[in-house]
Amino acid sequence: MTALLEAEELVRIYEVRRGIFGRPSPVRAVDGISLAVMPGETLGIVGESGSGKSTLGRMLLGLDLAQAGEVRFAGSPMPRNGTAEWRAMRAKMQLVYQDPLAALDRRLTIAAQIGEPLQIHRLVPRQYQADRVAELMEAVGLRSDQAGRFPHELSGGQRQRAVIARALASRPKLLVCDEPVSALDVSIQAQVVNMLRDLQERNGIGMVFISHDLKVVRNIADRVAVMYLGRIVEEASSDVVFRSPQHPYTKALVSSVPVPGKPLEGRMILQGEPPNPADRPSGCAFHPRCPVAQDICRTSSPALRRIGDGRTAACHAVAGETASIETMRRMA
Amino acid sequence: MGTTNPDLVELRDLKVAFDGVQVLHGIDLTVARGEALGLVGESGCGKSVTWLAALGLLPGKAAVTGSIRVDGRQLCGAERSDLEEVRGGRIAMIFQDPSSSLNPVLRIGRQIVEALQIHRGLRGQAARTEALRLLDMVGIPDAPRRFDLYPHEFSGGQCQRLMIAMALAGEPDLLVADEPTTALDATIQAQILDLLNALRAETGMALVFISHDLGAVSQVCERVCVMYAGRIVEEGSVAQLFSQPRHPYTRGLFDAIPRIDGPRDRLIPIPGTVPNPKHLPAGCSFSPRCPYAVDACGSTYPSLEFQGDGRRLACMRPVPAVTTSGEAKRRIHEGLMA
Amino acid sequence: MIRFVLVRLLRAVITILAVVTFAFVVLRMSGDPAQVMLGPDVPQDAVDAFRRAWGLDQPLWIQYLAYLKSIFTGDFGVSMRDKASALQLVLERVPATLQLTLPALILKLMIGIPAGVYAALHRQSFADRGVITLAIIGFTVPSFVMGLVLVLIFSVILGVLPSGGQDTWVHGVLPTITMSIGGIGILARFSRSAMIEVLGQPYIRTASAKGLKWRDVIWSHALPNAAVPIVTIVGFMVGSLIAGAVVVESIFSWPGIGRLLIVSVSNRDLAVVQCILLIIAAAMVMSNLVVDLLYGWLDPRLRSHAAH
Amino acid sequence: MASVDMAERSQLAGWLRGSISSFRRKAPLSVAFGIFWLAAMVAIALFADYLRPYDITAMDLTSRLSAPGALRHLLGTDELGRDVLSRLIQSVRVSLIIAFGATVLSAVFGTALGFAAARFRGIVEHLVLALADFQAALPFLIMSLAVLAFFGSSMVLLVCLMGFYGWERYARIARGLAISAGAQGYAAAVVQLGATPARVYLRHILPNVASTLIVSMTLTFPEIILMESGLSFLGLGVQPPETSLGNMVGFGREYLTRAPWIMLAPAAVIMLTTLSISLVGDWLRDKLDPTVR
Repeated sequence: MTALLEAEELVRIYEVRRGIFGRPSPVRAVDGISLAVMPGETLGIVGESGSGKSTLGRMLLGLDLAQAGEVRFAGSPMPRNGTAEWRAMRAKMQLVYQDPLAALDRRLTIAAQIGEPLQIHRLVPRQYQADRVAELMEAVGLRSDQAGRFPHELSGGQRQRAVIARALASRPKLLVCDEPVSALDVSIQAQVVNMLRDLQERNGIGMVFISHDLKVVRNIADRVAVMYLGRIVEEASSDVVFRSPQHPYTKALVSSVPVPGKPLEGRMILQGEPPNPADRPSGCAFHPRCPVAQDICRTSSPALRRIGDGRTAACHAVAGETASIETMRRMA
Repeated sequence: MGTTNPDLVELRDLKVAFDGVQVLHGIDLTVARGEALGLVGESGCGKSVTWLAALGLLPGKAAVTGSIRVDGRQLCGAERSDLEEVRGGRIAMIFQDPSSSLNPVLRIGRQIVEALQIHRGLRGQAARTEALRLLDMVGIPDAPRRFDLYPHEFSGGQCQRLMIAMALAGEPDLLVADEPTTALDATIQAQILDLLNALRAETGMALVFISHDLGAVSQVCERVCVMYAGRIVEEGSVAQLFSQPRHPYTRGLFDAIPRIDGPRDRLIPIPGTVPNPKHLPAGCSFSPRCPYAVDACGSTYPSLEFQGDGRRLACMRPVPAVTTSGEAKRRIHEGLMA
Repeated sequence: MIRFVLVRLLRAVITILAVVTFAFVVLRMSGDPAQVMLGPDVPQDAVDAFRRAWGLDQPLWIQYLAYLKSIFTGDFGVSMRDKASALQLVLERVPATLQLTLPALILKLMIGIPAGVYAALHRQSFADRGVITLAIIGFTVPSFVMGLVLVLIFSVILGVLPSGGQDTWVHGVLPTITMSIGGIGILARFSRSAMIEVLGQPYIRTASAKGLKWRDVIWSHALPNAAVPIVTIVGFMVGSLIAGAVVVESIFSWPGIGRLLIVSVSNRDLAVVQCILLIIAAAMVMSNLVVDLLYGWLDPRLRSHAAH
Repeated sequence: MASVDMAERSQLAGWLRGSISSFRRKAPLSVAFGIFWLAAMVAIALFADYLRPYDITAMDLTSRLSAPGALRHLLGTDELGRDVLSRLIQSVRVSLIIAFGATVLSAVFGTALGFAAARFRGIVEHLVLALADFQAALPFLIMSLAVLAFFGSSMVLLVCLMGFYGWERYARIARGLAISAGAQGYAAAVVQLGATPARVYLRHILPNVASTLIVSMTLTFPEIILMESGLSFLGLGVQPPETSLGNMVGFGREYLTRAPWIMLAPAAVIMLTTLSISLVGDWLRDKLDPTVR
């Protein structure tokens, strides 16, 4: 089976000037990332703010240009941003946003907005458009009497449903969801996550699910990639990653998830903050916060390597390149 | 007085309305000295408003009624100067968005020294030394060099540490933390929770932890209040509530959380949405979303009553006590053992 | 910091250049200077000689450069009316204008800002409504109507104040009041909304939560933040110290820059008009520059983002 | 048929009654006055030819500077015995035409430049911002004086010149809103759906910024009236024998002591009109925002 979406060595660098005195310094938001999404598969991408996960999501859709590397959709390369082919391509891949209120036009009814892709891509004759919109609304669990509502008249969860209905209107093959449930309350979050799972199963959509919430990613994703400062540090099936994380950063991340009833003691708490992306540490970017860092970690950047059970990780210690395997065992 | 009345803060029938729309419907709540109380609920349930009202920090259009006693002293309708004495001195508060909660045009050193001046009369070098000690205590590295920096030169997590240092300056008896970790990354969130626990052990102050995150609450609190639509629906010890939630809403909250371990099942959401405070349903506000509701739930609001096991509960059709919550019980058991 | 100042200076220079170019274009398009200077009845060879003498036979861009050069050496040409240096004519009038605009500015600042802040702190009160009403009056009543009504009341009916001239300080009272009333209203309204905006910010709640007295919250937390937007409008007022009195000077026959401009305009005295345009623009650009620098001083966040 | 018609009509009447009373509930008295006044001004401007009792140049040398109140000349006459009311009606028409034309011009021009800056960024944006800087550096009155002095005053030139008034405000608003809509918001979402730039700007961004633009039009409109009256007052705007509100005040000022009504009548109209627009504009700002209701 060929991959629905393939990314190869994607790089995205921003120029950021810090302070009046500062020279512009390059920020490598996405730094050589390769990944693939199979049809009907969900790839979760987790990471903290500044890890470049949202930028990656936009690059996968061809919304942000890759400065190096290539994105291929169903085997063919992404057309240039803004061209007619690029616009036509939008029907096949869609984005779901973190803030549905901002992503909706507050002056149009949600029915008009859900129908918009149908008009843009001329998918459905005008007289059948209303039927298709009604069908979409039902699929995401919106009542038909809500068709004439404006975005601000709906609750957060209903707005996100409308955004998802709009994204599904053109029957896309790929859905990139950027923090789609972070702004929602727990009880509503569960509704939307369930709905996404159902829709995906029913329509066989490939999905990239970007989130900082590990619990949600674990629930929805088949495979998970963990990002730190623009690079993937560990990737494996969702069950494997969460059951036995290998990279020290993944371990800390999994350990930091507050579980009801689980006390704080005995959890692995990282020291320090994620470094400024413009000030990337030498060697392994994680080494200043890493509890098992060795000399080699300060000087050489570990490559992403296959380490069994379909897992890849970028860590000298995991790869057995340091003397601290003992320490790693103790952590695990 | 402290011996006869151990309660530090006592709220009785606290009601708040904005422009005639009632958002708090009579909150009864006590905080004992040194205890850690969690306040849980979804957005708009009134958990923050309760404490902003208690400290008189709501805007002028809010109408606050009821009784707010701190060490027996009535604050509701009190003079501004009385309130100012309590704020920061007896009860300090930190907020959800640390970066915008610090004054952007003032140096952070000055903002901390200001609090030291008001509550402890420290000035000059003494104030600076004490401020540096506080910065060190909350884990700001290299404090002397960063004393004269501005808030925008700190990250979100560090700004929250600064807020905590400022709150500690008045040596308060109670720290109210309003969603202090919501805006922060997972690993930083864990650091701040850890810091709050350490500080409480060190100073013995009480803590009110307002959050929508049941996991975070269970890590820092001993007692939990669950709020829904401006009312407390269930209150009890963390162990009690987490092993056996009795209110269907509490139960629903637990079920809705995805799990980090175990099978990847479908989630169990609470159907429907939080009601608009302008159009609250009749009777129990939760009844339209409640799987256990009967007709009676839609007509009268159940009062918050003490149960045999020490918890308080406002429900006519609670989740049966022993049988159903085996799953949650197993969960808490696992957790406590780990 | 140096880089920031340099960027702003460059922008100022570009703006001044644009104004110079504008003046040149107006000069060119409004007619042939030879015709204007010599009159219509002069023989063709005299016109040609004049053109050669003044370089008008050169290509347009050389003329433009020559014009630029003379401007930057301080040569603004000669007034066609009294053959005096245009720059000198204009500079002579500056003090008279400042005699009106400076006291008016002080009045605006001293009354407008405190009134606005007071209104913001006492919303819906009598004072608040007063400030809003004053602001509406300041906005809707043109200064010439205001001036004439004041003259009607104080000079014609009551006869207590002179209606024109520049003999004693008493003559300055009515024009100063005329100019300041509108500005007071606008500044008050602006300060009011800036203050209301700041009072809603989370850091004000933090300051209250730490037990600060309300007065100190206002003085040391709210006002320094509200100052940032207020400085913008004050900067604009400072910038128009020279330009702002055209109408009022005309009503009260006050011999300032504004009068000179009107007179020169009706005499088509090009050199003088251009000189006034440039001086006014320079004042405006300078005050914008100062405001930009003040921003950096008032708001530390802008210090690090200013380069963008 | 007739009964249906009747029913419809009574329905319509009911709807009218309902909407009037709901309007009264929603709009305060001052706004109602503002709307009334503006409607009256527009009606006067439209039907000036029928409303004017005399021609504006018709002199009645027998009754020069006669006081208002007389039946023959309701608002009195000026120094040449011309009827003030007639001149006032014509002035309203001229001033409104200038202000309206100029407001529309400046809104269209400014919005277009602002959108262009947001769409193309880079050099176009710098150019637009530099132009705005230039506009801010030269007080508009001064610039107009210079231009009018050397090109002479004509109605068309006056409207075009006034059309430059305040364009930079629209440009800034349009640019800012378009950029923020494009950065993360609804416009980016529509681009992502595959919409063409034309669709994004015309169907989404323009309707969304329209309310803000209309509100700033209600700010610019009175300012243009004031600017035009100021120029005419100084003798550089509308030229006699044509008349405008400012022009009337300017000439009436000579007779301030003997015949204050010549100046006070147009002055009052200027004030009431600008005041009405401000009041209605403030009210509109709240009305046009679908999220504030």
